[in-house]
Amino acid sequence: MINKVFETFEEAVKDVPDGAVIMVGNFAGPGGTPFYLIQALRRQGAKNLTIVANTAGGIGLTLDYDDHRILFENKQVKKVIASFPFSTSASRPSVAEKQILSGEVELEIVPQGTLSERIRAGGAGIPAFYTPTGAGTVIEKGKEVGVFDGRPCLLERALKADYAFVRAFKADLMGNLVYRGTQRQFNPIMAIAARTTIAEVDQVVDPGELDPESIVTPGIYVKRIVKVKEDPGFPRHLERNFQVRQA
Amino acid sequence: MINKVFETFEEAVKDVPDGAVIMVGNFAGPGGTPFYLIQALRRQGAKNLTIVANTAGGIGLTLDYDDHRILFENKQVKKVIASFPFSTSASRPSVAEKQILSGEVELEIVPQGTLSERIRAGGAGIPAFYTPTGAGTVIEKGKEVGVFDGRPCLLERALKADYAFVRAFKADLMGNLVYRGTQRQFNPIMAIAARTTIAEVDQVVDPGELDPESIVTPGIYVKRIVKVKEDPGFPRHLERNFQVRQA
Amino acid sequence: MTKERLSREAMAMRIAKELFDGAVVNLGIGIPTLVSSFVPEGMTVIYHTENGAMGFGPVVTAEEMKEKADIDLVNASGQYITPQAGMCFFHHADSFTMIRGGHIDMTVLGVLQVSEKGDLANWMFPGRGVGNIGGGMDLAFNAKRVIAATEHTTKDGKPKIVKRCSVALTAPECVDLIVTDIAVIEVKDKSLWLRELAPGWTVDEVQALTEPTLKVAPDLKEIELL
Amino acid sequence: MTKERLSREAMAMRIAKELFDGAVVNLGIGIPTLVSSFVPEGMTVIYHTENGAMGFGPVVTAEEMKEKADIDLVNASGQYITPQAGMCFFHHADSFTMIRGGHIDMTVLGVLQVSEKGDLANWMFPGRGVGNIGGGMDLAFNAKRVIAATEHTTKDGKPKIVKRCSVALTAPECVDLIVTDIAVIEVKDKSLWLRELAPGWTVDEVQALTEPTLKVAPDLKEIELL
Repeated sequence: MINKVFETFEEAVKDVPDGAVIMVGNFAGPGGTPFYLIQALRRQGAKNLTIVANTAGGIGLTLDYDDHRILFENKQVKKVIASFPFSTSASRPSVAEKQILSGEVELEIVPQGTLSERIRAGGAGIPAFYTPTGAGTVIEKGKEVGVFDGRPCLLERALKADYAFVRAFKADLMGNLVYRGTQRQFNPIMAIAARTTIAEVDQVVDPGELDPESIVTPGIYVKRIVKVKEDPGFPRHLERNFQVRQA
Repeated sequence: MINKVFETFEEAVKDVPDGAVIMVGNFAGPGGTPFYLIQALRRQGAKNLTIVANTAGGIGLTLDYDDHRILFENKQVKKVIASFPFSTSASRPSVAEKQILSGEVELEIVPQGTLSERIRAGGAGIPAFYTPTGAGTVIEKGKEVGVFDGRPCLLERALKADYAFVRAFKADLMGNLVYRGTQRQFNPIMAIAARTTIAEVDQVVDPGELDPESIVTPGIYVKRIVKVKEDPGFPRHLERNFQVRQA
Repeated sequence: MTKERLSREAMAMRIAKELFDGAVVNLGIGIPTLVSSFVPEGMTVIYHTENGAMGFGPVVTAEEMKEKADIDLVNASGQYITPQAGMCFFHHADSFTMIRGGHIDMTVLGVLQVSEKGDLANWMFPGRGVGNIGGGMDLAFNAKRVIAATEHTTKDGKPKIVKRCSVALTAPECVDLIVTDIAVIEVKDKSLWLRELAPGWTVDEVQALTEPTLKVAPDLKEIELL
Repeated sequence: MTKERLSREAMAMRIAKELFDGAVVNLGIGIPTLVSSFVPEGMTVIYHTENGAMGFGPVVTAEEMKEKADIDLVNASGQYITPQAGMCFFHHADSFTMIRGGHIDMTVLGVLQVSEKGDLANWMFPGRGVGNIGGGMDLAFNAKRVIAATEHTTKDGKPKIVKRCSVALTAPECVDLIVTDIAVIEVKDKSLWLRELAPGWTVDEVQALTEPTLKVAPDLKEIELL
């Protein structure tokens, strides 16, 4: 069996070429964000990247940490596909905001449900689908409109990537992943939509140690696994699960 | 909180009207088939039903049991939407086969992946999607063809139902469902695509007793729960799970 | 001239009266989030958050932070939330299956402008030329009931309820009920029906701060918070 | 005239040589199912079944039946299968996400007819006027590699490899390799390339039982099973 475990984040991102399309799990805080992979990619330096993620990094919603904001800072990004690209604070605009407004970075803004579904479609071999969301708004621009049950809907295209950087709780050696609480967010759908999915995890275990009923990402989707070796110091209680009553 | 638990299968299917569209979980054996709900519906007698299921019942692949074949026998079905509608044995054709060939029952045959995706789309508010499967075959007939990345694809429509009969392992009082092994099959996607989803389960537990990481069907999708009270005598080891090594 | 307006908490209390037992609810950022503090005793409301949790408990308070805060249990605003019996988790595509599929009974959203036909505009930052769509557009288009929670006028006194929205729409004709700091207005048949007034306010006073013409509900009454 | 043909087991052995370490494989009913018995020692093959399991172990044998058979652990043919370390479960839409999304490396399918362009027909029952599509159509359209496993001729001696399929197609131009009981034929550039012959068979003899004209591979050889 091919060994999927990489010793360092450096090795895991070494082959990312200039111009790659990269999906990055990220939503409201560091929980589900593969920030060590992102840091390694900044050190690696690949340029002209297209980033697919919920935000364009550094939106300042919660704890401060190195999300994909640092790729914009390092001028590695040429395009971002996101639903929530800007800082919520006018006085603390993100790096991406300045780059987008100056035209240095191209932005494709997508409603979050459409973004999720386009990513899932990419993984599921669905080239396009109709959704009501966005009809009659600026999102409609340039899109085919179909009417279903009297409701106008937009034809939206699948999104695929060269790489997906995902964050999970545990991986087994086959690549099966389990997540912890709200860590899932975009990670499981990005894992299926990229040619090379790299998982950043807290624990690597032998096959058979994960409950097969709880595995969210089947191992066939994960090509590389890297274990986090330090504690970044965020509030987290890995010894606990979120079950209220034990059966 | 509204009580979702019904004491009898009779009560749970009492309001099914003539002409209803009903999705039924069913695949290769009795494991994931809600056969007590089906039996109750036969006794209840609603007519002119449209059945959405992988088969048209009684395909004779495995153990003999009362799947939705009995609804065809009782002449309650006017249309079936299925991927595998016929018995694999020419010498033992199913009841549905005779009814379909005589024109008594209408058949819409759908590739299994397209059937799954149409059901999921029905639950997900996606009115239609493109798939490559079926282009250039009889499945293409009457459908819009779109070409994506040079590949012809068919526009397929979402499927919704009035009722979904699903089989699961355990329900909590909120309606959250967990399944056992290959029992999932069509059940979780049918659960999201029907106005009234009724779950037939082995155990009903208090909220908090199911591992929140293992819940496959969120409770909001399940309107009625009925517990199986007898042992139908199939090979089954409910005291075991399918995990090979305990962590 | 400076009549009393409802506080944000009072608006949230009024909105909480729209809840019902078993309701599946998604609350936007701001006033909407406050609604969860005013759920009537004994009523079960099931909260949904875009990032894939449902049926979770209250937000972690400042005192509980050290004991309970966990970066793997947050809501869409990045607040720490608490486990609750019956809670479950799912990924983003399954989360928006709930929204787009019409499985959310009610959403409460903030407002930049709302039009007389119920068009909602709330995703562009005023004066910044940019905006975040996030999950709000899917909610506005697809939740069974959309409640707009807003001050009746902007900081400089201009109506937020307008004939036609002048900024980019979140969704056309989506709002069912508008709860402001001086009135409750129902959107019905592409008209605005004034249903409730804040204590001390008259129909004419509310109309004066509203761009489109309001129809007055036959059973117009004073806003009751409990 | 009655030369020896490969047994079904021998055909499965030949097909097993197409496997590779880590391959994700879906096997159809019949000869394809037999392939799993001939995986080379030390090689990991990950099996997928339409009804939502992956990485499971061997089929339960007759002797194990009482101890191991469980209706909640079956494959798409309804056979009882066994748990194996690394196995996982998923629902039908996620199962066909794997198939339609191109995540299945190889599928082995039965054949009614296969054409010189690699069109596959296998879902209509001959002479019965009906058929089951099942999961085969999605597999034929979307698996990375489609291997057709078939006797070279029908029971009454007619070619199953034909110029044009006369029955309803499963998928056009989908087959990559045809393994029969007398030959191995590759479909490349819309032509059929005869690559291997069963022991004792000649090119002319195989051609005589094949409707379209075969091109002969420059490295034509005898089928090796191990």
